[in-house]
Amino acid sequence: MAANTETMTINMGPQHPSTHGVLQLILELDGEIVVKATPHIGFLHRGIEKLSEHRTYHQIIPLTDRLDYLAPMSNNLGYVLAVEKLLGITDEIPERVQRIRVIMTELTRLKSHLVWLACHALDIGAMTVFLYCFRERECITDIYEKVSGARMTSNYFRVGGLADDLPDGLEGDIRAFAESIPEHIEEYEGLLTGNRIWQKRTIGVGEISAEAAIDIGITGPSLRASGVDWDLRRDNPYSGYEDYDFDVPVRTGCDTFDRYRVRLDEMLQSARIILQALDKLKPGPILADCPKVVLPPKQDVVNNIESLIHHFKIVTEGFKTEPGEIYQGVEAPKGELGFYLIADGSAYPFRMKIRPPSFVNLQGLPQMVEGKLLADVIAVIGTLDIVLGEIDR
Amino acid sequence: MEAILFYLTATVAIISAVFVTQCRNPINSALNLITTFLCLAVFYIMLESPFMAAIQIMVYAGAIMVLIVFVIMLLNLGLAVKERYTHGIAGAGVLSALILFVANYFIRYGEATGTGGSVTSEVISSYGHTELIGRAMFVDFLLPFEIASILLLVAIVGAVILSKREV
Amino acid sequence: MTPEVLTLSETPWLFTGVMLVKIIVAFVATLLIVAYATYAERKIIGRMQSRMGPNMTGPKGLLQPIADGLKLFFKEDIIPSQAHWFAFILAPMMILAPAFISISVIPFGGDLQFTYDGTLYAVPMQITDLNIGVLFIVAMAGLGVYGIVLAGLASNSKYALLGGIRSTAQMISYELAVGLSIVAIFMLSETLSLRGIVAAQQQPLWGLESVSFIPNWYIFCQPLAFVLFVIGSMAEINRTPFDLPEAETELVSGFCTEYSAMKYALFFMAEYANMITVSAIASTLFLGGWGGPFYGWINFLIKVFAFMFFFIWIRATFPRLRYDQLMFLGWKIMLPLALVNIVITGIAILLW
Amino acid sequence: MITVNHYLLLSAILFAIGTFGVLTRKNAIVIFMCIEVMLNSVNLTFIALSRHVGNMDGQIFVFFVMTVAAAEAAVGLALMIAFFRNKESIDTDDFNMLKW
Amino acid sequence: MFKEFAKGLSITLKHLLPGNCTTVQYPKQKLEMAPRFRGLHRLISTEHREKCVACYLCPTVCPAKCITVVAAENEAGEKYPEVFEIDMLRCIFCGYCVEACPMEAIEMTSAYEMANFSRDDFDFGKERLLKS
Repeated sequence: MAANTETMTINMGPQHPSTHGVLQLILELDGEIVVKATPHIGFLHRGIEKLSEHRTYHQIIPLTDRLDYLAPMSNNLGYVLAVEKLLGITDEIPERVQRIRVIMTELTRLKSHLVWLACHALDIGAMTVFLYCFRERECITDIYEKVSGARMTSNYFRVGGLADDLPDGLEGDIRAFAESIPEHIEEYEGLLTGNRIWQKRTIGVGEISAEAAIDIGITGPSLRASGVDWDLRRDNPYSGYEDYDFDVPVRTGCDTFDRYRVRLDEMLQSARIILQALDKLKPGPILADCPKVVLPPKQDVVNNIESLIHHFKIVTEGFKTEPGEIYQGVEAPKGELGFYLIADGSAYPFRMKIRPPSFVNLQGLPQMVEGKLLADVIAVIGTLDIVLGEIDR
Repeated sequence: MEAILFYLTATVAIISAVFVTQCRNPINSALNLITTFLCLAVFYIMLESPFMAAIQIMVYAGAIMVLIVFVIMLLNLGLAVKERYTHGIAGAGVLSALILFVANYFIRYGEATGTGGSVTSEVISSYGHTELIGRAMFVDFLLPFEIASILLLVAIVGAVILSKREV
Repeated sequence: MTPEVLTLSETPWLFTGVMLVKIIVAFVATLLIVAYATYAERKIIGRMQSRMGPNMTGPKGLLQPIADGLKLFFKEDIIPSQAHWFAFILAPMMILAPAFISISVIPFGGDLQFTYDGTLYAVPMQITDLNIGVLFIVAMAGLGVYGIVLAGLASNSKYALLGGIRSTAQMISYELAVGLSIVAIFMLSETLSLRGIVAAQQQPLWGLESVSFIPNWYIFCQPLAFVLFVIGSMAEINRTPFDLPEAETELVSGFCTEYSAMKYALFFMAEYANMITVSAIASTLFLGGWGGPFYGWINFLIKVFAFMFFFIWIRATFPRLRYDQLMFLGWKIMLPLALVNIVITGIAILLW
Repeated sequence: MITVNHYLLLSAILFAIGTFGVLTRKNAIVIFMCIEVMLNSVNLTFIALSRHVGNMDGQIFVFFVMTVAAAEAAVGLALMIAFFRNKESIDTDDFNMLKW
Repeated sequence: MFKEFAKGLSITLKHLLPGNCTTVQYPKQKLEMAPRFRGLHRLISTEHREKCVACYLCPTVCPAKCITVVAAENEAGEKYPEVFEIDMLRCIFCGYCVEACPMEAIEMTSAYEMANFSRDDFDFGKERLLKS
């Protein structure tokens, strides 16, 4: 008996509760089994790469906030490091700036992972974890607000330094928060890790081998859960990461459960790095000594004609760079975030190419869900931790 | 009181049975069939057989019809009806009318006879219908009962084999 | 003086009046519990998730269910143009009716005695005591599936269809396990009447006079059946962790994706009415119904509310199962366990 | 007063309706449902007569009819699904090959 | 298996106890914004005029191009903004205008409730910016 079966095409997204934004998935289902999954992207395309070609290097920083809007500081860091490399002032960045940048990006990693855990758990049906994670995330947004003035789009890092120093007393807040992280993670684990339903829903779901992951270009926790020990913070350190003592969690299960465990371990390591950085934090300048690049202090602008001229020049024209090409990758919460800049000597980048981790990780999705059930698609979208702002740019 | 209930339910049963045969959409047929079954359950209660009524709802309405609706849903037959009738509509009408006429003749001029038993309304109310059924089934009809269960098993195996993807 | 039992043939008007009062009381009480179950669920889950729940409408948000009801009542009622309109309208009613009908056979208290016209009458606090009570409930649970199936089918939406297919399969498979777990109960009680089952649970435990303060609740001699019943009924009424038919993160809203306004509200009422029914059945079959330290129906309500709190608590804590795992649990774990339980109960009854 | 003859007449009517449906419809599932109507009318006869003569045997037969109906539903619907997979139709006109 | 289920249940039950609620009753109870909060803009005024000298740095640096300035001279021969308008629908609240202003004539307040009924209400002119 020849069995020709009809498949059912189902349009999942862009308006669907668990596609994490405006991802559209065209699923071909045979019963509840996914035969083919085709992601369609582009619903959140804002042309950030093209916009950057008409902005000065300085004006691009707020645009990068809006790439991965769950981890704005990591995007800021990647971008300013790329521009600093282009300008050749990487070595002139003061130590305090580097320490604060590390603290803030690790807080960002915590923030991003908290949202990931919240949404992932909600997708699988454990809705209480969602609120608990957002409770902790609220502390980080408070810190963001105190530091930069905005709760999400921080726009805090500047080429050559920071927008402002840490406000008084914030170090204590950050320390208290970082110290409370293990306790909170224990709470999440109590609700999820040992729970048989959670394990059944995640173990063996969305498997991808190390070879396949490398072929596709998957980075970040998803790669490390497939047994590849690769972390840019350790293997290609930037911003003073070589000074800190931290572990890179690696697991070999290749599945959703291990990606979950890797991210939870990473949160603990982030808290460790934050505490170390706070210990090493010393008073000092928060801007590099490059008058052609960084804005002079406000009191100088009014009192000193030379500063005033610099101020006007930097604000109106921006700063010019040498022609050249540069690539800077950082370990963003979701994987390797790269900025590739081509400069033609003007105050604007000739071309800026962003390598967003979510975009590349999303390519693993069809491979991970085909032959699995519809409910696994949700789990896999959650475990990949995609943010459409970054995918569509 | 009883007569009113009887005629009311009978009317509903007949109308819904007609709709079963006449509805364009199989789903409507199925819904009407469920109504017919529920009416029959009411008759069983009126005949002092509450256990049969419960079984009627559980087996017919609760299991067989769910299966049928499920299949209609799976095959998405909502719009799959091309033509409603075969050419034999006249013959079928004649045949059905004949059945009805013959049955009517026998009912009117014959008399229902059979081996009289001891089960009266008093026995049922004192002893319980469920107990009577249980006694009859597991004492007098034990062998047929076992054969019926084997029949069901065979049917399940057959259904599984038939609906498997690859044979 | 032994009280008389009211019958239709001897005192028709009194009988009808008492029946009407009982029906109205039970129906209104159920509706009120349904309304405030939504409130309680939101409040309890809110607190468990470290937030407040509704607290703006009325004192402590107590008028919230009424506000919700009003809002849903006045919303535009949308019927999709490609939907099968008859089944689409019928579906919410077909899911709600069986849930409420099941309430009618549940005893919520002992006899209420009153004197009328010089005669002492006893009225059982139960709308009607069928001698096939348990079967009736199982039959009604079987009818409940139609609402969801029709909703899924009539909406003419793929998500609703998937939800409908899921729930049909789920309800059919869990009905078996639930039904079989109840079988062990009436093997012990030797009656199908719910009133008889409750009466059988009022004796001391296993007839031991030394521990006469422990009642002979069937939870003590049938713990496995109790666990199976609770898990199975959670699955049958589509509560988390078995809320696959309406799994909102997977199927948007499952079978009620296309519903709006009052029809949508009816689905929700049905869900909570089912929850009440299941809690009431569980307390009747396993926890001695109205028996306990307080006055009849108060005990019963306490037990029902405890079950409902448990269901809500579970919902706040656990993730959702997957379709195949649900089927696996139903057919390969719960059904054999229920059968084993019946066999063991049978052997135990034969031996003692 | 409702006698057994009323029930017998009612079941005769239902049986005739079912026969008509079986003979005239083309959709296999509808035919199947009409057969169920016929079976049910027979069940009603059984129970009515069983009550009339005061014997439980008729009601036991209803059980066996239900068993057969359940078995028939399982196998029949499985056949329909198998057939639908091949022909994309369950019209009886398409049931015209002797083998699948 | 049952131990883990019980552990999860105990965590949620623990949160049910009073005192675990983290909700802020927003419209009734408002949080204090941080001093650096980047909310609605404000033009700072001296006794008789605004501090702004219409140097066009803020419209130049604005990445969203949401500031319109038209300069004019008053009787004393001082430059002042005849028009100073911010389109709040375009504004991304990055704070660059504050950073760029050499006169410290513009700052950002902690006002964040800016909902309105028509698009025109989001064009904040000089008067509204001075008052806010």
